[in-house]
Amino acid sequence: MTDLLFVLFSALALLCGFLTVANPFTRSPVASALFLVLTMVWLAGLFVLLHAFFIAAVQILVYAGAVMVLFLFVIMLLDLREEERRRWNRFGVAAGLISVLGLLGITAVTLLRATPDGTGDAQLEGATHALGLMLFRQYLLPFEIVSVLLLVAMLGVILLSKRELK
Amino acid sequence: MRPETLAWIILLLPLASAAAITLLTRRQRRLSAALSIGAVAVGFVASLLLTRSFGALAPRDGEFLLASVRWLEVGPLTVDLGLRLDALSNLMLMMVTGVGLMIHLYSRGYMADDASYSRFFACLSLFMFSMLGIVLASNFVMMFVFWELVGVSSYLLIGFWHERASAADAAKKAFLTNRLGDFGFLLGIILVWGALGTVDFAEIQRTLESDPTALGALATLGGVLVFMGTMGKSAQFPLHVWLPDAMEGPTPVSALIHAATMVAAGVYMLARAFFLFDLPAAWPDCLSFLAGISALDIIAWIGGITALLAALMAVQQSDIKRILAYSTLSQLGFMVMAIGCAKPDAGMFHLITHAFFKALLFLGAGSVIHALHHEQNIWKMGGLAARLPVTTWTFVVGTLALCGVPPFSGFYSKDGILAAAESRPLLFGLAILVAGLTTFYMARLYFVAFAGTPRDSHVAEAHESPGVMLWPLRWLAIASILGGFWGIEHTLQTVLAPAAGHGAAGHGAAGGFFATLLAPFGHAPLAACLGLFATGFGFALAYSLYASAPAQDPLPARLGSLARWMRDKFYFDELYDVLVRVTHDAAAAVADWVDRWLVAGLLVRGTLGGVDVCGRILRLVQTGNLQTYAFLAAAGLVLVLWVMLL
Amino acid sequence: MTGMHIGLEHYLFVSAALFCLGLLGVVLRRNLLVLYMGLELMLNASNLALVAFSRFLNHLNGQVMVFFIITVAAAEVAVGLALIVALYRKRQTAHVEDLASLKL
Amino acid sequence: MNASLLGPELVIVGLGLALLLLDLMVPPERRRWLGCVAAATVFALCTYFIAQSGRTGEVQTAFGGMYVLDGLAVYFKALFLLAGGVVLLLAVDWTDHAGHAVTEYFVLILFALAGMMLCASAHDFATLYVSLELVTVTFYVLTSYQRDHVASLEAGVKYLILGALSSAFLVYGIALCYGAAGTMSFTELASQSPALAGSKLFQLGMLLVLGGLAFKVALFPFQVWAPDVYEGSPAPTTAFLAVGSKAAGLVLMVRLFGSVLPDLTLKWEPLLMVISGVSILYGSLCAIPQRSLKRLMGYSSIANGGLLMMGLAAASKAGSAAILFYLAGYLFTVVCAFVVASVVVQRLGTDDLTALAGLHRRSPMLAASLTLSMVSLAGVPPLAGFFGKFVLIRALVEQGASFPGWYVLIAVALAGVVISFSYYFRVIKAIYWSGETAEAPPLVLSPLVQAALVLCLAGMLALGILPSFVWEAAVAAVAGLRL
Amino acid sequence: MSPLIWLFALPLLGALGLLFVPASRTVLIRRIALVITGVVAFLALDLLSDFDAAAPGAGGYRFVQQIPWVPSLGISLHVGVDGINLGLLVMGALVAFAATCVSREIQQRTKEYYVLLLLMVGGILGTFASLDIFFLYVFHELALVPTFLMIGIWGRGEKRGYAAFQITLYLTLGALVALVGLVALYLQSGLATFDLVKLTEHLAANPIPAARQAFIFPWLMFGLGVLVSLWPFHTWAPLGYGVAPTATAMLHAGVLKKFGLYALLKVAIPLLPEGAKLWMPWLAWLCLGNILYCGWVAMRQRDLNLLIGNSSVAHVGFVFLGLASLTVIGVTGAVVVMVAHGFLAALSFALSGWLYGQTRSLDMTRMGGLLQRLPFAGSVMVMAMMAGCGLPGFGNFVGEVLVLFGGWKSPVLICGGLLDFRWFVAAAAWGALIVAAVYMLRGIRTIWHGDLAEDWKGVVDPAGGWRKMPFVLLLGALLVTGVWPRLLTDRIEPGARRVVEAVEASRPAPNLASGSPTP
Repeated sequence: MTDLLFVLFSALALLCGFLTVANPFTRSPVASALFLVLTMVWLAGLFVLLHAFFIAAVQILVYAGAVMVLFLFVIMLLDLREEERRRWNRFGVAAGLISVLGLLGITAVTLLRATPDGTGDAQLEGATHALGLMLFRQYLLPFEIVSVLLLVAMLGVILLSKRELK
Repeated sequence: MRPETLAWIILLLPLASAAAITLLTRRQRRLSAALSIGAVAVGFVASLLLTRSFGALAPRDGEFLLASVRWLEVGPLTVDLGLRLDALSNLMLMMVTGVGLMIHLYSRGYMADDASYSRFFACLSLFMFSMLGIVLASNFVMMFVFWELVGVSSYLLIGFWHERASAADAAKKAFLTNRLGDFGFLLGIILVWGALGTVDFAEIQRTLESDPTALGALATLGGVLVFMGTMGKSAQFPLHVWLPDAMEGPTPVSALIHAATMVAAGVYMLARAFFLFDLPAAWPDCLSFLAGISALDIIAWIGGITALLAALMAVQQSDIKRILAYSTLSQLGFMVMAIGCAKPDAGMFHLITHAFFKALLFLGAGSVIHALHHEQNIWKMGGLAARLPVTTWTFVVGTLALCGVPPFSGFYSKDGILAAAESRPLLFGLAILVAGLTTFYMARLYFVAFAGTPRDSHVAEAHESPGVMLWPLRWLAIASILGGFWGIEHTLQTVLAPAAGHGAAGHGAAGGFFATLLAPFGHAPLAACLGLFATGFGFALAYSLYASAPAQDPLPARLGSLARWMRDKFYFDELYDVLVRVTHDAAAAVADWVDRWLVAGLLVRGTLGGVDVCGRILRLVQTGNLQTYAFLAAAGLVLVLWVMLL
Repeated sequence: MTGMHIGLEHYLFVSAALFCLGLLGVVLRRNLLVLYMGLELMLNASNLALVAFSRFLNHLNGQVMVFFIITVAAAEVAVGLALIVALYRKRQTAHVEDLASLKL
Repeated sequence: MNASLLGPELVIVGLGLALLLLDLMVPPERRRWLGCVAAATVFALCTYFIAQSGRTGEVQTAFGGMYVLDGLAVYFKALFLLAGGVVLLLAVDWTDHAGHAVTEYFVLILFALAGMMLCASAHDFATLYVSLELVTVTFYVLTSYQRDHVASLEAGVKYLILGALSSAFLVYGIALCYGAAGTMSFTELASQSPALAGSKLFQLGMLLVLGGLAFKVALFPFQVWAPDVYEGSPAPTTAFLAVGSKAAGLVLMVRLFGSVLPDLTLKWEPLLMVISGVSILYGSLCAIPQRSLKRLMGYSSIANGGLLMMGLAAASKAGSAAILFYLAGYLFTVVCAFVVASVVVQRLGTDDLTALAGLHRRSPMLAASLTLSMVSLAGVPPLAGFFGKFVLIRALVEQGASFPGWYVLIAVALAGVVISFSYYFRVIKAIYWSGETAEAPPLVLSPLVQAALVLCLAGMLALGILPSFVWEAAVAAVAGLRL
Repeated sequence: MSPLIWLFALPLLGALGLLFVPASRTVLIRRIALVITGVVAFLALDLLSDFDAAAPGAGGYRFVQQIPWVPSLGISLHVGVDGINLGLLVMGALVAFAATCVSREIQQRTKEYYVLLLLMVGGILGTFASLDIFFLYVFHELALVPTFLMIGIWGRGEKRGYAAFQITLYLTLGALVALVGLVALYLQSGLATFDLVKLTEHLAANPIPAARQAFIFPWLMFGLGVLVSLWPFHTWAPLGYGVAPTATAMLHAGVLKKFGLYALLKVAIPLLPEGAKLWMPWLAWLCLGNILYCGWVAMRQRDLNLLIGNSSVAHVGFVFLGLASLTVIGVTGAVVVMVAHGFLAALSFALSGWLYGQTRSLDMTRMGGLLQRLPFAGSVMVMAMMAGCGLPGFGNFVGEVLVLFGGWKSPVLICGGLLDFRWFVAAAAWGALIVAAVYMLRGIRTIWHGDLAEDWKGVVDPAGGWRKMPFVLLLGALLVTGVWPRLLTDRIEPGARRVVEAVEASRPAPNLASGSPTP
């Protein structure tokens, strides 16, 4: 059952991912954004399969919920349609494809050769409680740094979006 | 005064005078002249004084005094600033200072109108210093030092009128040709030092006398290299080309440097270092085809060829000074030949007498030129005997001495040379021929320039030169007449003959005046008679051609192209021009081209440009498109991964 | 289905493929926003790998890391989108080709 | 827990927050004083660190080993603080002329500074990541700060996309490393360093991490962004980017490769050599035809990144110490150049080299500073750059004794340095040789700029003439490395 | 404090001090520079008289002082002189003074000019006073930027930009390559010190393995060779000197350039004897490129400064030959050539500078007969050119002759013994006596002799003692060294002997013949 779900989720995630970046039918950013949302969702499904329930929730909430909405807002705001009118640079596409496929190949080969510890032996249960403890004990420092980071982001967004400059 | 002190005074006074004139008295003409003349006069007196302790006239065999200061001491090389005083150098000292004194005095008159009067005397003094340095040098390096200094003073004096292009060119040519000889000289010195570890004449002589093979396979090569110095300085074939051109200098300079003293330095060096040449022939393997030819052979033949060629060239010259210049060449060839025939005494003897009469002849020519306002073409002269009596009779004395008419000094010295060549029939014949040619061209000169009637208006207005110029003529004439009897020959034989491996008993041994007078006929009758015959024949020929005072030279018509070759100096200048052009100028052109286009161009500019172009091309990567950047980064990373992981 | 057991490596392959898809978006798409989505895809791929590792390594560190990544990514997206908007306001474009005044 | 170690970072962050609050109370015309206060504080803190550097022997950790305070960290924190202080001085002057929202600019610089300092102490991939992101995200804003200038925005977007890309690689790399090693803590990684060096998966991860860090240092293959971003960003940002961000990347590299994974370093020597060689050549070659001063500095930054990388490639303490020393000299030199560039751009409106003509008349101090900075970058004694290059070459030659291939890298470095002379000296030429520009009015420098310049010049000269102190400090700082 | 420190500290402090003098007070600035260089020259002469070659201090050095600088790297400011660097120091100081004297020609931006000049002088003198390899190098580099700026700002003609860059890049390249060699030497010695004295002692006892020496030596040889315009890396020299302002050309061609030779002599050869033996044949070949090839190139030049520049490159060849001979005589001769050529190059460039100041051109084909208008400058120039073609009485002759003598006995064999060093001596003698004479005399002929062109009726000779002094000073120095060479050789020889002995003491390599070539 889980295996079937894995195949389903991952296939859908990859398909949606593909449609995000290289939709053969449309190059509308809105379509891309929507497929990205779908990818996020299927990924969340995979997270569930991995028993990372908290992360799956966060994925839906933050990514699919917040980030993607932000994207859509901006797309609508900017009313972007231009890309469609432009031609592909064949050489660029080929080079890009080759390098990306190369990366995929190398990664795949490396993964094949490597046998990471614990393969086939999934044991960890999604323990939100434990996760919380870790976050606020062991990982307190990064957590606090991230809070500063968020402050910076806020500040930055304000600075970049304020209407008047003075 | 101690002889060493005297020697230092003789050497350094002219230098002091040159320095003083240059630095202090440039504007006071008379004072400059006085300083210069005073220096050489004191030198002359001191040389005479030296004879007391040395006795040029009563020499003691093989002895010398040395006054030296350590000039350089580096590792195994030590060089002294040494003055070697012996009969040979003493004799040379007297000759150089004596003739020099005459010419200095003469110059006061000759150069009186020149704007650079002081500079002239400064250069003369510098020359005297250098020449005396050669004479006194006790080792090869010192000799080389002064050798070069003589070269440069000669350069300065030939180019004295440097604003004249011809003079400047002649000076340059003289210096460069001399440098060719010096190149060999220096290498020879180094070679000898390399083998023997010393440059001192006495030590080398001692070593070589005890072991004639001490130089090993390089013996003859060393000798020939050192002889190259002579070839340059004494203008021996094939480096003879500079001397005739050197006549561009003021006439006193020609007399002093290019007739009496400097050009004789080469011969003096040969005599001084005779021990180096008189060695059994030995060649390194790579030059084995020369086996059996000794240094002396080469020297003799070079001298002979020079004598003949120069005499032939003299026959067809029309410039009075050039005729004398070729005559000088020819006589120098004689001297060298004599030394090559292992008779340094004969060569030196001729050197001394030649100094007297050739200085006399040049000064006489100078007097003529002075009187004719710098007209030098003999075909524009004629009938000078009437206008310039003193000049004429002294000139005649000089001519007779040069032609070897007894009892003038030239007869005795030339006879010695002919006698020396007797053992080599070919050279002997050549020498007799040259003797005849000498008389021919000198008689031609006399007949065309002095006898007959004036060919040009200048001659009619000519006046005899002032006394300050005539007195040196007279004194030199006396010296030319008496030079053969003074015992010079005897002195030289005593000093040099042992070195040449002959017995001390020479043919000029004291035996009364008449014995001396007729000595040549006694010990080498063939040479003396043939020499006289050749002289007579040459005179007769000249008389038949020129006594009738023709308006132009009848000889070219008779000799055809040979005469043209003679007039054009057998095209040596042209040949050398071509030689220099195909060697050095071509090398320079090639080097310059390579430097300009390959090294500076291709290598340097090419590298710079190549790097620049690389930069400009590589920069195109920075398209400004961030997607390109992203791609490049990704592609680079993939490349790295691929190399590192697969 | 075929009896194969889904293990770590399968998750990792999916993650690698997703990562490459994201990269493909970055390299190919010229709309800044879509390009940025590609970047998000790449981050998500990492998240997947981390979670998978976390599960199979049997500790939570990976999940904590994913938490941080999601947070940072959100912040980054906020700033990035603000920047793109600011650019659009100035230049009326969000295409990479139009951003080439700084070059060579 | 030993959270007190975190004091300096807290001070900086607190300072940033305080400034944000004070901004609300201080009238706009006085806000520049906030920057001065910030600079003063930073300098004070820096002094504290320099004073501290005497006792670098002890290694202190906090947060369960996620945060470490050792010699390396202290040295780099001093460096960051120094850079931050000077950049703040410059920022005050810059905002006087060009700025809007003055205080935020200072605050962002402070937060970036905090991020860098945290990088210096990061001892865990999570800390590493978030600290680095703090720096990066802050710089997104800092680079695009002049949003009324298209160039600034374009620089910001480029930095954003490429930065995010490099972050993505970094993150994926971290994920793989985590998977291969089973931990994200450097302490644990260090304990299994030999085994990890053999794991392909770990290597893949580390290569991706290296890529992410290479972006910070502007190294091949992540070097292309530097010229564009340097050119477009505000001068103080660029200065901080060139010094701080680069140093942040380097400290992490030194820590990872020098302290945590020495075995991997030894294995990867050829890779590191190639990276540094290519970076040197790329930066040097592309800079030759360059006419814009800031862009020139961008290429120079790539080349210098390559030079610094040589020290790491040398995989020796001498090499790492050389990096540390070189960075110190580089800090003064580059900041000095950007101070001049900042003033020039503000007053003359362009940073084209031709605009520098006659600068020696208009402001001898600017001209002399820029000249000395170029000369130091080129590596001429008695300035800091020379001694830096000297110790780098020394480290390389030391390795060369074992493997002649090093001499190839040395040759490449020499070629790069020689090429670099041509462009650095062209700046000098542009200043001094140009035709007379008599009418140009003199440029009056504000006291802050003067102070910044004097500080930089003093630093450059001091490090060149009396390198002993800093060199000994650098040697002590790397004493803990496991190379 | 050792007087040697004052020797370079005074100019450096002077440069610093001049920064605070207002730029408008040009006369004061010039006077300060004159006083400083004058005092330095006086100090140097005082050192020369105090120096007693017979009673040397530690390692043969006197006036030694050592101040630690970076102890952990073994770097210290260590000064001291033996005969070799004493000669160079005195030469440098005198040339520096002369260069300051002739700087009257500079009318614009005088303050910057004198600051740079003093900086350069300080660097130069510091180089030759240092006994620490690091400082040796650092002081040399100190003069790099002043050279660049002086050529660029006060240089002549359109090509000055290209020339300044070429000279800078070339010198940098050479210096860096040499630096790599020096560092390799330093590391390889195992002593962790740059102290020349200690290194010499240490390496004499524990030599570096021959293979390493053979590897390190070429870095030094070619790196330093580039600095001294070793063929084929010579083109920067004529080009740079052709456009440089007078004082820069004097200081650079005369003194600074000697750094490479000096370092080769004091560092490379004694510390890497095996490497030296192996590489000297190559050096001998290359130096023929200098002597003959550059001589030929000089023959074709139309610009006086290019002629002097190329001849200067050719002269350097003799130094290389002397060093390559690895004999006491040759090495001593090489140092004498270094000193004498310093004076000569400075004198030549000073004169050409004066000429340029008068005619605004150095195109020889446009000149002629100038001796009539410039008797003083012309005579001095003729003497300088004569010195340039190796006339006795000038220091160059002594040096060149010593080199030739030394070369004749050199144990170095070229091409495995097929060619012996003596051929190189012959070729060098040809270069010295013939080729040099050809271009020098052609130069004299073209510029000074012949008709005076109408254009040059207005040129004037240096008038007054102050204007003549630099020329007289340099010419006098040349004459003194030429007439009384023991002034130099007696002091140099012990140093040269130590160098040669260091080479001889090392294990004989197979390609080195034993003993002298004579039977």
